[in-house]
Amino acid sequence: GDGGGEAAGGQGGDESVTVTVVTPYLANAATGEAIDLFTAEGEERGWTVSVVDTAGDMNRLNSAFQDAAAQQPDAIVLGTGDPAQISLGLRAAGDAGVPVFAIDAGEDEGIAANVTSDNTDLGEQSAQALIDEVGADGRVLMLTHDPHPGVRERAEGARAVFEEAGVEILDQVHVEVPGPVDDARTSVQDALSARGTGDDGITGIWGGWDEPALGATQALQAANVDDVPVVGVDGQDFAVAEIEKGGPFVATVKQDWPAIAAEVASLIEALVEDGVEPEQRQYELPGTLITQE
Amino acid sequence: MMSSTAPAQAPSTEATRSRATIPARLASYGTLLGLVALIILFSVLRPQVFLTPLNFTNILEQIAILAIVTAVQTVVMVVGDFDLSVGALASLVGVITAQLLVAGTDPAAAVAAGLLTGLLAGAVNGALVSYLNLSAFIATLATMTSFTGLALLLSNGSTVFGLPDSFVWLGQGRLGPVPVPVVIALALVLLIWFVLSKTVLGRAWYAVGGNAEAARLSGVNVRLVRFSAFLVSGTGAALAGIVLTARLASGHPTAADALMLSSIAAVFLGITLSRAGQPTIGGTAVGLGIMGVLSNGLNIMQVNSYVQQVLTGLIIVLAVSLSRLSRRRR
Amino acid sequence: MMSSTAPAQAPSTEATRSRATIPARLASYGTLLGLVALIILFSVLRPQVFLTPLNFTNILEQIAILAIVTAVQTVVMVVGDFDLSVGALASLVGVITAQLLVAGTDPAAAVAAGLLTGLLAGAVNGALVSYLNLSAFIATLATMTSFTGLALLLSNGSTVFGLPDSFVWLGQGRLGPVPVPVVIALALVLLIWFVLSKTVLGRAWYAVGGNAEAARLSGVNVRLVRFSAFLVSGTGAALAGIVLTARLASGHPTAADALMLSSIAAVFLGITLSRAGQPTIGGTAVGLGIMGVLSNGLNIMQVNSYVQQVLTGLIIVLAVSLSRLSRRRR
Amino acid sequence: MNSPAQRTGAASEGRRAPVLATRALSKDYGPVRVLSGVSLEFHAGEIHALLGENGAGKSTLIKMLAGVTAPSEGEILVDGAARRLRSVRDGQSHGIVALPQELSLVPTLGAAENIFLGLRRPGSRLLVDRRALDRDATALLERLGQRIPLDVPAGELSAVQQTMIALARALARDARVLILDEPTAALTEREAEQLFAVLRTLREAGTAIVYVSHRLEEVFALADTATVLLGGRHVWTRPAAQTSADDAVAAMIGRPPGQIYPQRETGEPALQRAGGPAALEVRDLRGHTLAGVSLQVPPGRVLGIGGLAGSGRSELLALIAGAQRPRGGAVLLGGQDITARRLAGRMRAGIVLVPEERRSQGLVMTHSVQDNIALANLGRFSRLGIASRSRERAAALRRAESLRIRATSIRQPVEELSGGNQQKVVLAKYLERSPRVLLLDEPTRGIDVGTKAEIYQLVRRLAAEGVAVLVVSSEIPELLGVADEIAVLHEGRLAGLVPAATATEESVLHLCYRKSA
Ligand SMILES: Nc1ncnc2c1ncn2[C@@H]1O[C@H](COP(=O)(O)OP(=O)(O)OP(=O)(O)O)[C@@H](O)[C@H]1O
Ligand SMILES: Nc1ncnc2c1ncn2[C@@H]1O[C@H](COP(=O)(O)OP(=O)(O)OP(=O)(O)O)[C@@H](O)[C@H]1O
Ligand SMILES: [Mg+2]
Ligand SMILES: [Mg+2]
Repeated sequence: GDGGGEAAGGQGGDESVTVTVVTPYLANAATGEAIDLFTAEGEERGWTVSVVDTAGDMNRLNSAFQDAAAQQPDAIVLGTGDPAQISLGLRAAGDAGVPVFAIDAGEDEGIAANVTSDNTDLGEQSAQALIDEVGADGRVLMLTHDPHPGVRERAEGARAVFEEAGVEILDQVHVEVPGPVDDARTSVQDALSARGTGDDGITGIWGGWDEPALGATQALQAANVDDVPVVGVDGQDFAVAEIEKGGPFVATVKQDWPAIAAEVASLIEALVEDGVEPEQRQYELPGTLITQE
Repeated sequence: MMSSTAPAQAPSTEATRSRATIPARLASYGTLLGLVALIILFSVLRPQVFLTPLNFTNILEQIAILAIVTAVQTVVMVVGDFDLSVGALASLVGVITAQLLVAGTDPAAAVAAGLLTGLLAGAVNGALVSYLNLSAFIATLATMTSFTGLALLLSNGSTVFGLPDSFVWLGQGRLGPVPVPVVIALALVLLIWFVLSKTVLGRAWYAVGGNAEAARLSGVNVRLVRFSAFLVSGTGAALAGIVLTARLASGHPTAADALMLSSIAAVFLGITLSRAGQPTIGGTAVGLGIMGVLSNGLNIMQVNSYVQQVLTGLIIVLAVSLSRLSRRRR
Repeated sequence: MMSSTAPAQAPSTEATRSRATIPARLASYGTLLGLVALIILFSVLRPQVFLTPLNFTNILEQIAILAIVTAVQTVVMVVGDFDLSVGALASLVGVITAQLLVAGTDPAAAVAAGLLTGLLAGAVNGALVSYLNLSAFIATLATMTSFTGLALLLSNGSTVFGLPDSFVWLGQGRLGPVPVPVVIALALVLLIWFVLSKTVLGRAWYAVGGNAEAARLSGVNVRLVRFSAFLVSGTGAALAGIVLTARLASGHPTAADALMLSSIAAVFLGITLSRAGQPTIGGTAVGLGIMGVLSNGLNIMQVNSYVQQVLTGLIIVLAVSLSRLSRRRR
Repeated sequence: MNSPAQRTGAASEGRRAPVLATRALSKDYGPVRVLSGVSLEFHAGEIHALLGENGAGKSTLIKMLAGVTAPSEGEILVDGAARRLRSVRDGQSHGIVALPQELSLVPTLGAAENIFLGLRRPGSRLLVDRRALDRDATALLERLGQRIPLDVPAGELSAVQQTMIALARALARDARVLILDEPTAALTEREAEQLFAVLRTLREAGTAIVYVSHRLEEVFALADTATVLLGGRHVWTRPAAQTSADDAVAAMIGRPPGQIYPQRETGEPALQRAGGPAALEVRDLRGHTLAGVSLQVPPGRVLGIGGLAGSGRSELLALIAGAQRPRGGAVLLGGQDITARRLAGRMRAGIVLVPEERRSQGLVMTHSVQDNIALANLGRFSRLGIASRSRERAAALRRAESLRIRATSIRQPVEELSGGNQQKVVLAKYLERSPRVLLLDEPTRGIDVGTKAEIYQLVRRLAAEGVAVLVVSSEIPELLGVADEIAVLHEGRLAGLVPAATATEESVLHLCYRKSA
């Protein structure tokens, strides 16, 4: 860090730029990947990047913002999380004159710019991919986690697409975190027992992110069901590997983390080194659908 | 002078005792009755689904990993302590094993390394509790934090995947119609049952849990006995972590964390069946049964997941209260 | 006959006693020394940042909500029980209060409703534990599950926001230089300290925790006393949930869940300072201090967050061991 | 009672080497020296009694001999060689086995497992052979004249049965040196006699026995050698034949003894207390053991209650005090039916029970003397719910002095007090309530002779002030000495009611066994 506290702001020049990344969800693989990519981007630019994780605790997230602000870095990056819950932290940063950028969070006055995948788009794309497999008369099970705002938005996007296509949503199952894979696996196993597949049964499964989709895949494989496709969201490595195998896991929508990380880094660079404010409060980058082809 | 006259006082009390305990015993089976009631309830409500052999296998499979952790948690609770680190340790061992496998280690060697990690971690917990006299709660809470940190650090927070099929078999394979995790869990539960009830070590665990001071004054090596319980729980947690990793065909740094509270809850449910208020493997099995049947049954009934949580709490309270209401003393 | 010579034993030895305990006391202050050591460590490593009044205020603010929960958890643990439901209850009350506010309820009325919810929830816990004789662990674990389910159900899993400023002031405002949550926490801690150490109720709590049977035979209404402890913890958890909701300016169904383990950990850290092995408010304050300084200090040192977790576990073990190593008895 | 033991043991055979000896043994707790420079020898085939008032250091000495605590200074010699006993296991490996004063069984385990706990049994190092365990446990208990159900957790057994299990545990170890710290405190005379018979057999077989008791008659009937400790120092060691109980008492308290039992005034007691007379009446009271007992105790009367172990004596008091729910019957105080009231309500009405078990029922062990005394009096020492420390302190100091409670201060935790002093704290706690009806369950258990006399006087004084007193005691002389009248229970029923003035030990005993009614 620069220690002095006065050196912050757009001086550029000799002192190296310091950026603190604060996140409640580092244990989430996608968040982790995005933050890693951002850290790499920053270090390439010669910045000092440190990462603080509060393991899902929003109160501590506010505290972490305060701690970060007290050290006067050049910028703070919120790595996912719900801005509605950290108004206090954002205000601390504002009071300290430290700009806040966000990766995959939400739009908020206290945030100079939020760069994210368009979660609604992710949900829509993945839902469409599932409809392509099961047809318009399909019956799908949705694996959701509403307390996470991003996953919630995806679910809303997906639901709209399903409804419009006339696909029946059998149920929305809340997946527990931690342990989403095993929890999804158990839930799907029981849903298969209760509803069966084929006529009146489940014909497709939509996962709000890749981990529950993986659990659903395993439940289907264990039950020797091969006609119920699964889609996920995030495009994590293990999901891609699973899709390549040609099993039930048929598609995921990859968030373009490298582009998002690069965008945030260049926005910070513009502000800190050239004093250029971001043009928009929210930048939404589309995802890329990954299927076996 | 007066010792010759042996008044038959003692036998008379013996007779009264067995008479006394017949209703008391029935009452103390409340939790078991709770399990039976749940099974009947779900069977009546969804007979075609709930009462099938397939679903029965499903339930067993779903609780197999929890059963492993709970069996060893039982040991620690017999000694009168808790092990809060079991979930975090299982996650950590899962990550380590998965990383070794991905690095090309032979599955047998990777499993052995995982179990050894668990044994060592158990030794750390045991040393803190028995030799440094820390309360088990604070000691295992602290190591839990460290284990989680380590698991995240090693995996860099992400999923480790690409595990060989021979390893994955441990979690997904079957021996005849029986899933391998169920076989492993059953074997462990039987082993722990045997040790707890038939061996000198098991009785020493109970003695220390019943009154550590009395055990010490009888010449029991209380520290060693308590230490050994944590060795068991560390190794068992590692086994659970390995089986879970095989089942998920991937290592996640927090995959097993939820096992901790569930395992303690299952043991506590079981304790209500014990007259002396101490954990037994039989009781633990009933506790596990309640947890497994409840979650499966509610899923099968297609109850909203949030409502499921509300009901789970209520039903646990009901099941336990059943055994208590009729056992109220004074 | 022989009673005339009254041996003046009691007064004479009082003086010697204070001499006795100087090393013993020092040893038992191990955990306090741990806190001091941490403060010195961070001060030396990052003097310009750590040792500032601003940062001091930050630390206080950061632990204020935890302090509220921990103060009431202390009461439950004095009675010899745990309350695992405090975190879930705080979350639930936060959601309820936020929803009332969003629906346009007057802030004072919404806060009162929240506190009342907490009182009722505490009464449920207390009734299960003292009148149905359930173990506190299983009872509060079950209610914890139900409370979480309820919070998710009511909020439909998502964040409730748009709270009026007059309410948000409770969590974000300041009285002079002091954040409001700190004032609330301090007031509650002082109140609990007063009740625990100066009132008949506090003495009864300690007696029940020390030996419930002896307390009963001394004419203490053990059930009522234990029940009252849960009333306190329910209300305190509600207060924490309200302040947290104000601080976050939004209600979230799982926002406060993490408070449970932390509060128990803080009380356990404090117990190491007590000679009788019972919780005290002073000890609890030291335990809170350790947790607050540790997390703030490591953040300020910009330690990788995974490494932070590993270190947190290690440092807690060290702090507690300090007090134990020198106190080992035979 | 018994003919004096035949003292053919080692003592008369001249100076054989002792099996166990101490050399200048001292023990400090902080700056308090509780034992200083004690040198003693214990010989095979000899029963060696340790005497001393409460807090003299007897238990402390024993704990060091058994390896429970480490000495601060001095050494312990086994067969003439200095040994450091680091644990109870160390002690046992040298053949030293102790029955601690505060017996501690594992309450959740049965008798057999308690007896053989921590003992390596040949042929079962790993596996438990339950059948052999039960067989051997039954045999050991039979030696003590006991038949105890083996499948009942020890915590649910009566005090006597628990003591017997603890004794069987000590016997099971085949000790060369057997140390018993007040083994008869909880026993009635029948069980005590059974124990003495076993001890005599062991002595003949060459065991060295160290024996602590406050019941001096039994000590002098049993012991070959007696040692007196005073304030942690060794006063003297003499062959029992060459000394007497009076000598011992004089040495124990540092001055000549007085009379133990108070002179009873003849005629009606003076009833002048405020609050008026409060006669206690019990009608057809029934509980687990108690099968319908009716009694009347007028104010100023001391009613002694005798009976065998398990005859329902403790239960009678518990039912009167409201500590236990009756299965039937009524309790009346001053003519008013108070059966519906709970313990706290009856306490407010003036009925106070001093329970039998000091550690599990009487005290919060980690709390101070003052806090324990205050516990039964919280309401009286407070205003508007706020406790008055100064009043608690004043009361505690007063009681500590009048009962001669030996503690470093009234703020010392009671767990650090000697057993007898703990018992005094229990008494102090309940006496502070100024009862109108006082129920005493084995009040002098573990209390030294000097203080016993004071307690008896106190009981008489309270009676003279109009208090109705019920005393349960397993020591018949105590009943004869302190009571006006003695009620004897047998299997939950009243076997007889005799005036103490005309009763004898024999006649009371006969009632206990119900040989005559
Ligand atoms: N852990 C301890 N800490 C401080 N003082 C202690 C401790 N244990 C015993 N003492 C003190 O040592 C002294 C001797 O106690 P000890 O138990 O040996 O007496 P005793 O002769 O066995 O008395 P009693 O007849 O009442 O059993 C007492 O004054 C007691 O308060
Ligand atoms: N079946 C039973 N269930 C529960 N408690 C019982 C039962 N039988 C006896 N008790 C309790 O055991 C205690 C001791 O019994 P009791 O009053 O007969 O003993 P006692 O005559 O005082 O002899 P001692 O105390 O020396 O063993 C009493 O409190 C009584 O209520
Ligand atoms: Mg003693
Ligand atoms: Mg009795």
